[in-house]
Amino acid sequence: MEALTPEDAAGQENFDRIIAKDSRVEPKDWMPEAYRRSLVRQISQHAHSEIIGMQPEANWITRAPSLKRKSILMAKVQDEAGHGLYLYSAAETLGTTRDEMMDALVAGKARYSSIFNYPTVTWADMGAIGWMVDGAAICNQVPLCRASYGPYGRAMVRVCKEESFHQRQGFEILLELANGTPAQRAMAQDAVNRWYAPSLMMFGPPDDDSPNSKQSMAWNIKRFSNDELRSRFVGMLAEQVKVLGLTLPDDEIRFNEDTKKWEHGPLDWEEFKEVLAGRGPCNAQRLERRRSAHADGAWVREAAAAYAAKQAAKQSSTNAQKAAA
Amino acid sequence: MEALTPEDAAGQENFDRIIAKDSRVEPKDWMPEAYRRSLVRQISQHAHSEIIGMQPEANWITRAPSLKRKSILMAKVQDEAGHGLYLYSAAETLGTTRDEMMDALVAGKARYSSIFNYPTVTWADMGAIGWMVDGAAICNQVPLCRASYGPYGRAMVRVCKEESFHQRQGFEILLELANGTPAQRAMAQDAVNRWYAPSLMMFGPPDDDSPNSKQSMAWNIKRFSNDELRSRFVGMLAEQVKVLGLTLPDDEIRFNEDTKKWEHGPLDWEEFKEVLAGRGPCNAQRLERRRSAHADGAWVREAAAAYAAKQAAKQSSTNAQKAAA
Amino acid sequence: GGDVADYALRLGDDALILAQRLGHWISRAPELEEDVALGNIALDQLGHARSFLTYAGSAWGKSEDELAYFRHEPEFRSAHLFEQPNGDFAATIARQFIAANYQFPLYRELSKSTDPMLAAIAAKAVKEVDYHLDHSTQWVLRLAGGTEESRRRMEAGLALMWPFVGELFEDDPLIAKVGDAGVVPSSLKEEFDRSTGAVLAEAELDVSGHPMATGGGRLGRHSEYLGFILAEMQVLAREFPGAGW
Amino acid sequence: GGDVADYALRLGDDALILAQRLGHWISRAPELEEDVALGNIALDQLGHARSFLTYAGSAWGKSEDELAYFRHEPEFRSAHLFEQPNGDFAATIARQFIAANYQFPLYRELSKSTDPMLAAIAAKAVKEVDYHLDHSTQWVLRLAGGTEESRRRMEAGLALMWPFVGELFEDDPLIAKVGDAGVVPSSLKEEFDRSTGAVLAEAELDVSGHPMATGGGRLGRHSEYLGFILAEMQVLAREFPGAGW
Repeated sequence: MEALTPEDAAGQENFDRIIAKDSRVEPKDWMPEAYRRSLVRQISQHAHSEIIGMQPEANWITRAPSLKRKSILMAKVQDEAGHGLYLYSAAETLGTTRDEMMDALVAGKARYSSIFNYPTVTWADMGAIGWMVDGAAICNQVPLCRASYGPYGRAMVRVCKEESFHQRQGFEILLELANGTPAQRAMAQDAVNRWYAPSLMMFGPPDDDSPNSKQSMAWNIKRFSNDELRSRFVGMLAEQVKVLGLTLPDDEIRFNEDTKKWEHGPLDWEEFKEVLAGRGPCNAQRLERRRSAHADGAWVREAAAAYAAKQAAKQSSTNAQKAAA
Repeated sequence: MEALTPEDAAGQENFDRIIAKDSRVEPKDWMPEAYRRSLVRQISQHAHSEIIGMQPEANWITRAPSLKRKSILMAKVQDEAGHGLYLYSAAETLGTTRDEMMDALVAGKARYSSIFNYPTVTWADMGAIGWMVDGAAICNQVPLCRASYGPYGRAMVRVCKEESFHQRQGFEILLELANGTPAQRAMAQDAVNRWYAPSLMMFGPPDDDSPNSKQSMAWNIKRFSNDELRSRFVGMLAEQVKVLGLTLPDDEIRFNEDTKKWEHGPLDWEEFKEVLAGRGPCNAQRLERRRSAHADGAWVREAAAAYAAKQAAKQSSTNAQKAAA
Repeated sequence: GGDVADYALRLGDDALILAQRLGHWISRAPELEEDVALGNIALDQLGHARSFLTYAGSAWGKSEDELAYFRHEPEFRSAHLFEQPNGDFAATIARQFIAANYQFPLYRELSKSTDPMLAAIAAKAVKEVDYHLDHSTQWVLRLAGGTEESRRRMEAGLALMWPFVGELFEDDPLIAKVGDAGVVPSSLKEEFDRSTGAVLAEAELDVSGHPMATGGGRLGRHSEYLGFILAEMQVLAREFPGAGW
Repeated sequence: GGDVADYALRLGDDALILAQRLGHWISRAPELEEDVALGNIALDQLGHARSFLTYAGSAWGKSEDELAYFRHEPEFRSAHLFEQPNGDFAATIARQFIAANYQFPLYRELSKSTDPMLAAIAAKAVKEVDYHLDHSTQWVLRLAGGTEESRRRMEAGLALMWPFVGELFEDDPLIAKVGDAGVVPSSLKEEFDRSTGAVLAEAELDVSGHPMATGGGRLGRHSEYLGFILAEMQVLAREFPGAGW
């Protein structure tokens, strides 16, 4: 380890004090490089997940089966674009530009939540994503509202508020289907079956296989372990699925009276790793769609920049004339 | 008029003799420039009509309501591409390349049959186009099999053979619909109503308003006047519509016992001129589709040409080596 | 009664089909801000559509969804402009530019309708369309004055969409029948020419050479695009008849 | 009986969906010769689909049209490859290249099936697929060896389609059940690797880096594309139930 400069030493001391007080680090504060890198990685990954996550739901906008549902779905996907914007902005306060992050995404170098590599094949998936995927996201994200990095925590407050709407809307979709025709009910159950395990795996690998978690917790970014959050989430699903009158595809869910925690059956972590490694059903499609939207839009972004530059030049020449007059 | 060179005079004499005998002019024969120009205009316009004419029918390939109909429709639209190929080849024998003709088409400088500027809005239009539009085309084209220019006449023989299949298939579509549910029957009648007048106008303006016809007839390209062909066509429709159990949207159709010709009610030639002038329902769409297919395919044509050139170069260097050995 | 419903149906179908087209952009826009902006505009149009269709349906005992999901193509009353494909971003902006410059004065005048329901829907809608007008105007200026490519594309986009301007301002017997409950389309043309003309002049764009296409949407004669739009929009309703969602 | 029908259904659905995709090219191809060529291939595939579906349906008392037009998405058995969008011409050629190199040995082996009907359909189909194989091979060579742009696009097309190779050669319980009436997919993989490998080597193209996607089509778990394909294909049948055509 290199010796710290006096400035760095003072910065580190201040940083440590903030963390110890469980207070907030702000963009202008000194922070360890590893903390900065870790945050940029986590926030941009989260932002990318919002952007890629638009695709599986946007897939049903034109086919939503009622105008009310279409309106809710459009608003939801649009909210995700908004979340992406907040989060990229938060990451930018750490010195990485949105363009850099976007380039990493379309080059296939950046990660996003693996759950979005599964396809949405029926309308019921709009329900299951809302209820289960957004539900898992909320369990993950509510503690992040208290993340030690200020801009991230504040972005998460806005995100979480909207996510809880989304979850309720997803639940309503499933409830409607579960109380509908036999075909609709079957569609709802099938969606719950397909999204159950992937949504549990959204919390990341089991604690004993999650090397980065400990440091994140020490920095007050992460507040609870993967397994702890997963257990809470399973408990929530187990309760709510009764209201739906559907079942979860897991016989081993139970509340352990000793540990006071919910437990679930084994998960196929091999599949998780396969999908993470790019071998899921939709990895290629998701990246290609983002890449082509980005490439197809390049001329628009260039045009907007060129126009803005011309307007600025015109403005400054007008100002110069006024000053000269 | 300029004085003819001795060669031209001999050529003209030979040409006149061929026309007088109602024999065939071949590519290597001398021919008057006006004859050549007139033929290139007519043949390329016909070729363009086949190409643009693919669009209104291709519009229903993915939606054809039975696999048998889908197969017939695909084959038909593919035949039209084939007709385009024969006809462009015939025109090329007159010294104009396919590229030149295609460029004129996508630049909006070349004409195609105005009938293809109407939309195909229901499946019944596949029937009406086959029965009426192809029917009119056949009335027009059968005499062209005897056109004085050999390659054109021979191309038309092949085209006419296939067109008569197409017409029968169109009739069968309408027959099936006319004998189907009330909604299908209404769909068939609506299509007949919409395509009736445009198909009659396919023969071109009334004889007293058709300045080029006379010269074409003198050259043995055209054999019958517009009105003559239109009258035959109306007679055919009037007979066949009874088999369909549908009606034509024209109360004035009758067989005139004095002239021994079929007559029909007035046609809206203003609409015809509007569509011809580019103000029909689909003019912009048809041209844009052709333009974009042509532009999107440019890199493929370039690649094929570049590859062929490389292969040829490789071949000739191999030959040179063999010769040197 | 029936006539006003027929009139509301036109306005509703225009907005519904436009919303359907715009909805396709969400997750495909040139930048995130435009995913949000086009999403907003789509949501506004969908909202207007729902209001107009609900009102129209009330005359016939039909819900907005019965009208949206169970009519056949010839029963739709949208104008061809709204059915045109998105094309590239410039084509979409051209369509938006025409649509907003048509809907803004239309809704402003309709907010004075003798039919209180139409007046109320229009009064709310005009405020939202004001933003659509601004959004499309800014983009027309940006694309025309941006790069060579963007200018070329903006011109091409206008060439694709301008033929469908004519149909928007055509009067027909229904317009006479609804009288002061509706707005006479032709009465809006001068303002449309003026408002679009000012922007086009600033952008140095010329649309005078584009021929007008024949319309027919108000009579149920649509472009070849509508069938595909409806096939997608109505697929679940048709596949699962009798289901609620 | 039922198992062979299930097996025939897979082959029929692959060919049907591919025909549907290819049909979209007709009138949009890069040159007229390709409108004709892609149309031919689409017609062949549609013909094979009709034979397989008619045979499958005979076991269940269903017609080819009942199978094509009235099944829901999870009842289709097509592999993901065939559902992939056309993309540009290079992507379509990449899909064709994989499809033909899969179908050719498959049909050749199937022509020796103990099921006489499958054997007869396959014996006819293999001759047509021989042409598809040649067509796609020639185009892979041309595009790879043409211009810089065509090479870049050919590489991109292969990158898009290659992930769907894996699913084609997966065995499952149905394959064991049909026994010698069918062909074991995994037994064809070596020949596929060899035949595609030879062409790719000549074209100096490398596909080794493309990860395989998860399939699921044989179980009714499809790509997000199939829903749109079916919405369009089935629209009339769904809109006019009970009608004959």
